[in-house]
Amino acid sequence: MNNRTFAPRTVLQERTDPVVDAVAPKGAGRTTVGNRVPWDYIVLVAIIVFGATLPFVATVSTMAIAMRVLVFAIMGIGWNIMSGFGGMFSFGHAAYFGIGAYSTALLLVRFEISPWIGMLAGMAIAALAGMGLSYLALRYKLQGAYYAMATFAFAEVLRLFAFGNGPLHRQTGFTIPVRVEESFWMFQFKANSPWYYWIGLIMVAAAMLVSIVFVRSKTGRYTMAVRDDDVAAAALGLNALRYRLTAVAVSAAVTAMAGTLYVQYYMFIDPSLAFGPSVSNDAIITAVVGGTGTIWGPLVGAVVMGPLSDLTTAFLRNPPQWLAPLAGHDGVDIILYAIVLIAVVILLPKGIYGTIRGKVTKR
Amino acid sequence: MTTTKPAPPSAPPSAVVHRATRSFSALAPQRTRHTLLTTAAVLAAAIIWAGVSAGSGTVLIQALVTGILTGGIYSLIAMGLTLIYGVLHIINFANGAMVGLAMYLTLTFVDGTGGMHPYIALIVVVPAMLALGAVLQAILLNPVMRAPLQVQLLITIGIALAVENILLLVYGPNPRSVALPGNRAVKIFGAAVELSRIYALVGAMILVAVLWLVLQKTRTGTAVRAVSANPEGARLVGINIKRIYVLTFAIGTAAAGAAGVLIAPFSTIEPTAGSIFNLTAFVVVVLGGMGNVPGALVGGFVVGLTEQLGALIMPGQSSLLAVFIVFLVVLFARPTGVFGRAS
Amino acid sequence: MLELSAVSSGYHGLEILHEVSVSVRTGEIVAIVGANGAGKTTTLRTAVGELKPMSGSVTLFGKPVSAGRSFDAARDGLMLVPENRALFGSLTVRENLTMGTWARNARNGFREQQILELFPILAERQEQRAETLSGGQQQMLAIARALMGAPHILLLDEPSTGLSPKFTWDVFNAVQQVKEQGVGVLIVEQNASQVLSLADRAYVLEAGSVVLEGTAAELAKDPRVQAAYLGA
Amino acid sequence: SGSAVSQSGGGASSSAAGGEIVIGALHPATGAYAADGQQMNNGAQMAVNAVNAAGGIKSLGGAKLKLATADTKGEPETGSSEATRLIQSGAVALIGTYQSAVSTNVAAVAERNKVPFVMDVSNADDILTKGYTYSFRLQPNASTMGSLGFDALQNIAGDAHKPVKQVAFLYENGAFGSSTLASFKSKAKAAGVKLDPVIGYDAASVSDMTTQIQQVSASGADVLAVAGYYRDGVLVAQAVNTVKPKLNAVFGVANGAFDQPQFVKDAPNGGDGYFNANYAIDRSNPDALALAKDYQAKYGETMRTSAAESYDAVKLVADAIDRAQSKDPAKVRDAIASTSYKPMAANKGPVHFNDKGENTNAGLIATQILDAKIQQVYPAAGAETKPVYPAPISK
Amino acid sequence: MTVLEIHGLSKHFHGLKALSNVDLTVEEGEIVGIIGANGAGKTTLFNCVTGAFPPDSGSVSLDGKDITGMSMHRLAGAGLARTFQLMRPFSTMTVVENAMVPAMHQHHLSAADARDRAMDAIAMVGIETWANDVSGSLPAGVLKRLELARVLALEPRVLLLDEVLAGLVPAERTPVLDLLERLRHERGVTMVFIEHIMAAVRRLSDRVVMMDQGEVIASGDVDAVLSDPHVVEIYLGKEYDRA
Ligand SMILES: Nc1ncnc2c1ncn2[C@@H]1O[C@H](COP(=O)(O)OP(=O)(O)OP(=O)(O)O)[C@@H](O)[C@H]1O
Ligand SMILES: Nc1ncnc2c1ncn2[C@@H]1O[C@H](COP(=O)(O)OP(=O)(O)OP(=O)(O)O)[C@@H](O)[C@H]1O
Ligand SMILES: [Mg+2]
Ligand SMILES: [Mg+2]
Repeated sequence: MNNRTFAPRTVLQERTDPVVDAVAPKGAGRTTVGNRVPWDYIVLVAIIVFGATLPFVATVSTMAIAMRVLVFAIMGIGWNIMSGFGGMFSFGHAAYFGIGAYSTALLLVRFEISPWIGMLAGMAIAALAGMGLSYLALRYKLQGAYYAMATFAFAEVLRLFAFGNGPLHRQTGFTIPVRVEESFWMFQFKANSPWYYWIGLIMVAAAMLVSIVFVRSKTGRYTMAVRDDDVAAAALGLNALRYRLTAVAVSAAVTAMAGTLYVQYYMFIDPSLAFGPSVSNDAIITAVVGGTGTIWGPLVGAVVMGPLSDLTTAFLRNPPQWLAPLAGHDGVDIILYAIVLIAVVILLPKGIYGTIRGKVTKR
Repeated sequence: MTTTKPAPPSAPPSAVVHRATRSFSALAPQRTRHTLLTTAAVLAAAIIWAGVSAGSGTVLIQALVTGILTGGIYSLIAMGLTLIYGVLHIINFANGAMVGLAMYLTLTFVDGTGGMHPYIALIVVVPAMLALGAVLQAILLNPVMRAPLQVQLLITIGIALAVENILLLVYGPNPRSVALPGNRAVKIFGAAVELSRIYALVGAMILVAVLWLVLQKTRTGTAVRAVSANPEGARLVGINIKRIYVLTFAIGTAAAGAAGVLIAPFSTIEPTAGSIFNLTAFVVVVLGGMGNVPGALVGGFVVGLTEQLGALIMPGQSSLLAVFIVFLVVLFARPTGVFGRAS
Repeated sequence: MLELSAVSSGYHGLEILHEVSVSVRTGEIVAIVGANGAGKTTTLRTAVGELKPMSGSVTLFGKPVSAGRSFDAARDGLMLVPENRALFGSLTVRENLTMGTWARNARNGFREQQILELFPILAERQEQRAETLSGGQQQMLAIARALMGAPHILLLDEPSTGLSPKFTWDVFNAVQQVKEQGVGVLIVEQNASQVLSLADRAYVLEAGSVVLEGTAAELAKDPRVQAAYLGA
Repeated sequence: SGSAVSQSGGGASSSAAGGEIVIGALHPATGAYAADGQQMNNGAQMAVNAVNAAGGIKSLGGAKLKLATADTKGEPETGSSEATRLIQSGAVALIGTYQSAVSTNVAAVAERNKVPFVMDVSNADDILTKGYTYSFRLQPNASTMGSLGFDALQNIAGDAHKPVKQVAFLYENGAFGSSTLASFKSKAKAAGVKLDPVIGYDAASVSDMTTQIQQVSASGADVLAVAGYYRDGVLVAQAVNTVKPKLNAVFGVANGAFDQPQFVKDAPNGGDGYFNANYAIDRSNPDALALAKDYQAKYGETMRTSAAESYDAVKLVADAIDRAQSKDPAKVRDAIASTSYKPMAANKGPVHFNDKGENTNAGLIATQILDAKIQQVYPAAGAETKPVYPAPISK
Repeated sequence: MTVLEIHGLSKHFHGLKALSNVDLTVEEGEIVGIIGANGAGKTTLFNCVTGAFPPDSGSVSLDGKDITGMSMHRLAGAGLARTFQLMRPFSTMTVVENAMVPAMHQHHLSAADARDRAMDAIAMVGIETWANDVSGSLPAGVLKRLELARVLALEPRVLLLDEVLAGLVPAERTPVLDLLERLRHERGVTMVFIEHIMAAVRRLSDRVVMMDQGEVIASGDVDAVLSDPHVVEIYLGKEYDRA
């Protein structure tokens, strides 16, 4: 096994660089667990307080976009926990999102059970499913792209299963019945109610909190140690599998929350919306654009990527003079979106937040 | 381009067994024999079961023949994907879009030349795609080759979106088609087959053979594998690795181009015509062992047959369900692919 | 001749080497000794163009070595055997050796036969994948691969690390033979006593600066060197 | 292509207060269904132009209509957020969306914002079983198409004195195919026609249908009924041409391919003899034919039925606004509920919505490709020519 | 008392016998040196003992309990630790954080206490100047000692060391050798070490085991083994005396 030299294993971080807030580069003032000002928490509270005022200033259609940002954020944060901190590249996060969405919808539509219970059930099922899949995958030593492909296939299996399953309403999926009354317990408000946003914001905050606590916890550190080198970790007494599975479970549960929010807000879910590859892509795009393996990256990524497609569309709806010939051609907005995506990723391969933080802490 | 950064440190130490190691090298005979036997047994059982479900010999033979032929198409499409993954470690999400682009180029060629034989388009399309691949790699991907997997994945997702929508913009949304002169149906053991699909299968085999020979037997091919194995070492022996990256992505894209030309005659040509194969191609690549070119052929056959036999065995379910179940089983049982080598 | 003149170099803007000047002519063995982190590896990596110097210049036979293009340096006959060996793990021993000739052009140098005689174990293991070789075997393969490129100047980063005593001698003998073929060798070694008996000239590197230089024999007698590098 | 379309969507936001009346059109202008989506926007625009050219909304002092288009990209959540945006920017009513999943989302948005939504094309029965009061559907839903399709088949075969005995049913296994199958099946059962084999396939991924057609061939069925989309429809035709099963007819049930002009170019033998029972432009209506001609002239391609449905949807809404004498969406909704608009699409009479919002007069016609032309062959009343049955499909 | 007992251990890779029938017994507090030509199977022996991969046959017991094939992390928990010949740092973490991992995990220390213990271990091996550097970009010699520091923070009873001195200059070796001796004396740690540096082998080992082609071919007193003509011939080399 003397093959350190080779080992083309996929690592989610560039190795020469610190990736986690708890790990600062040489010479930098270090924020270490437990002995300095808990900036992460302070920033989080500030974001919530500040974010909560949005409905008072934004238009209704902006709020529709904000909702997408929240869903993206939860998914990105969830993805980042297992893929950024845990080093297991998930290419099928739709699985957990979809499980959350379907659990909520199924329990609500068929049994009139509150979405909150549905959410908890979804989180539990997603965590179990993630652990089951990852147990098998890791037991058989699937790594890097192979692990990614296993998760990809898992999401596809779920999609196709839902697609052909009667009790899950096959391709039709579930529509959440419109209620006459608003109800917290049933997680339904009148159209465009700011409550959707506020609840979503709280979910994002919860996801962030989980993420921060995880990174600062011992378990989080062990997880990152295992990510960096599982054999060395094992030789030091760490049960690599256990920490990996923990990261997967936390990640899956967080992501499932996004499923609940999605279903309750859009009131509809079907197999492709829940388990389709584009859902997984959204989670990855959010986290990577923001900064993989950083605490705040996914949130930044969501704020940037959530509105981007609307912005490109709106931009081309009333284009500047020099772009006028392109306006009105369907697809140009998507091309523009793609160009922005590619440019951001090439120029900031560590993500927006990752790059900025790298610059700031360099000196 | 000059770099101020040091070369990346060597990859982190590996686990005891390298599942992720790409496997270009010779097959381990014993393991392979074992696998082949198991595969044969499973296949035989599936065939019998499917035959009973179908209740007709002709249908069964048709399913087998169609399975092999569609399998050939799948591996044709997956070839570029596996090559690019094997060397560059890029999960190329744009592979399908490239196939779609090649179909449109074929269409343009046929229309533009007043109805020339579509296969002649290979002469134009393959070099064009080669050039396109080279440009994409040189401009978009080379700058981020040291970044982790997901960064490159995202760029290919962006490329896919852009290509599909440019096709939409240029050619419009209406489906198109190209006709293959002299295309007709022939009978094989009672199964009916279109000639165009047989040509595609033959094309897949030739492509595999060519790529395999190039990789295994030529000096450049060895260099490609060397870069894939250790970029730093490759640089130190004098290989310009960025050039090899460009070459590899170009070849991979050209392979997608060849696939596009060959399947154009029996495909509905739409901007998304290639992307619908993305899922299947990923499966084929993993089944065959990522980076394993001959493996992609085997993977294609496995997927093609699974789809066909699965449809007979589990009518009413999406045939892809069977494919993905087989896929997961194989992934766990033989993590380096049916044909891959367990190191 | 490889010449580093007043080279400062480092990583991410952090200067590690401070105005280091080192030269190697063909047909001589030059050693660099120094403690951990002194910057020996950094020197070699800067020499082949893997790192871009912050100031100073690196030239090979008068032609500048351009940073980021270490493959060009290899083509011009400058070969580095790095600390981590950088073998092609999934390729066979034979293929590794073949790749060594990539930049060889028409240069004369060791023939494959000679190299395999130098490293008989490699001859036995030609079809084995490099990543399954033992640590020491990998070291031999790395040196052999570099020799296949018929270098004018060969840079060795701690070649004896992990080698058995016998093999350390074998490697040093090989280095001697390489030199006799007219190759210039720049060798970084912890094993100071052995390397100083092998080398013609030597440099002592401390904290990124050359603190001593001279003929190997002189340095071996220097009390400071004896204390730090030759003691038990 | 489609270039002239969506500029009209520009600046919808400013229009709410002005004299213009905004109608929001949600269609997939990009993605896999862009071909229909772009045509539908064109159709809707033509309706707006026609209304404006005829003096606008008379009861509101000749107020002009304005179309605000939005690209759903075929994604339900985009549909939902775009619908919200259109409503916010003052749309009085929405039309759309071609895909049932998207319509489901838009219907929920419409219901909760109390803005009427007229579905031009969207066939899933489900959308209107939720008790929504603001959503309406012009097109026959999937199960209606299944049962009407069976009637068409039985009548055509009966008229040719070759009654149907056994039908092989090939369907895409999504919601559309499945509900079409269900209603077709119950009709067949009632009529004593054997349905065997029944084969589902995944329309998104299928790349060869030869085995399925071989199954059909082996079963001895005399008719092959196909409920599917375009690409798979072409694959069916290719496989039929390869296997050459002995069939009296290949009969599309709301098939997305068998009545498309492009199909004539793409299918082997020009798809000669293929039937399709589908919602369609009413070829017996001179206005409809004139519209199709205008469309051809303006956009350089044959008008699809989906575009005609969008045209109808806009005209129907305009008529409702006129009768409501108001831009208030709730009043417009009531006027829509009591419509009796005469559509360009084949219908059994003027549009009439039941309390679910389904068009009870939604009808379909059967076409057959004969001499490389798609010709209406059923019902006999509006037929352009007589059906050829058994059809010459296995030459 | 016998701490580690290896009996009849064999392992092959694709027909290559890496270990055949190796027997080795290590007493409490003993330091055993393993030498042998490159590829003799020394590292493979460690790998089989520590559960990196299962042996084909044979058994390993720790304190009389059978541990054959037991997973690596459980063995570490039981007090059997190893270092790696080719270093495996947690590359995104700093040196001190690397050493904190075992300190926290094994001894359930708080982060602050673990940091103290980690710093002690780092100081012991003499790399405290690098304590706050990210380990992904350290010079080889520091990484070698980091390997050692990490296992020290683990505080094992039995330590398997794979060439911990390789890459250190003589002046740097001495403190490490001192440290290892102190560990034995003060904490009674039992050690098996693989080393090619004869000075260290001579100084440290109570007993030396010579391996060749997967077999133990000589074992016993240091001087006896190192002067064995066969050992000189295949391992030390004729020039050895000259040095
Ligand atoms: N990739 C890198 N990024 C940042 N700093 C680095 C990197 N590689 C080395 N360094 C720093 O450069 C300094 C010199 O390292 P170098 O590897 O040249 O030392 P060395 O003399 O070769 O040591 P050794 O004998 O241990 O191999 C060290 O302080 C190290 O931390
Ligand atoms: N994973 C593996 N697959 C195949 N062969 C292997 C593997 N690991 C080791 N070997 C072979 O087993 C033999 C023993 O290797 P090992 O690493 O144990 O040697 P070693 O005694 O530690 O040598 P060194 O002193 O060079 O480190 C070598 O011939 C090596 O090639
Ligand atoms: Mg060094
Ligand atoms: Mg070893």
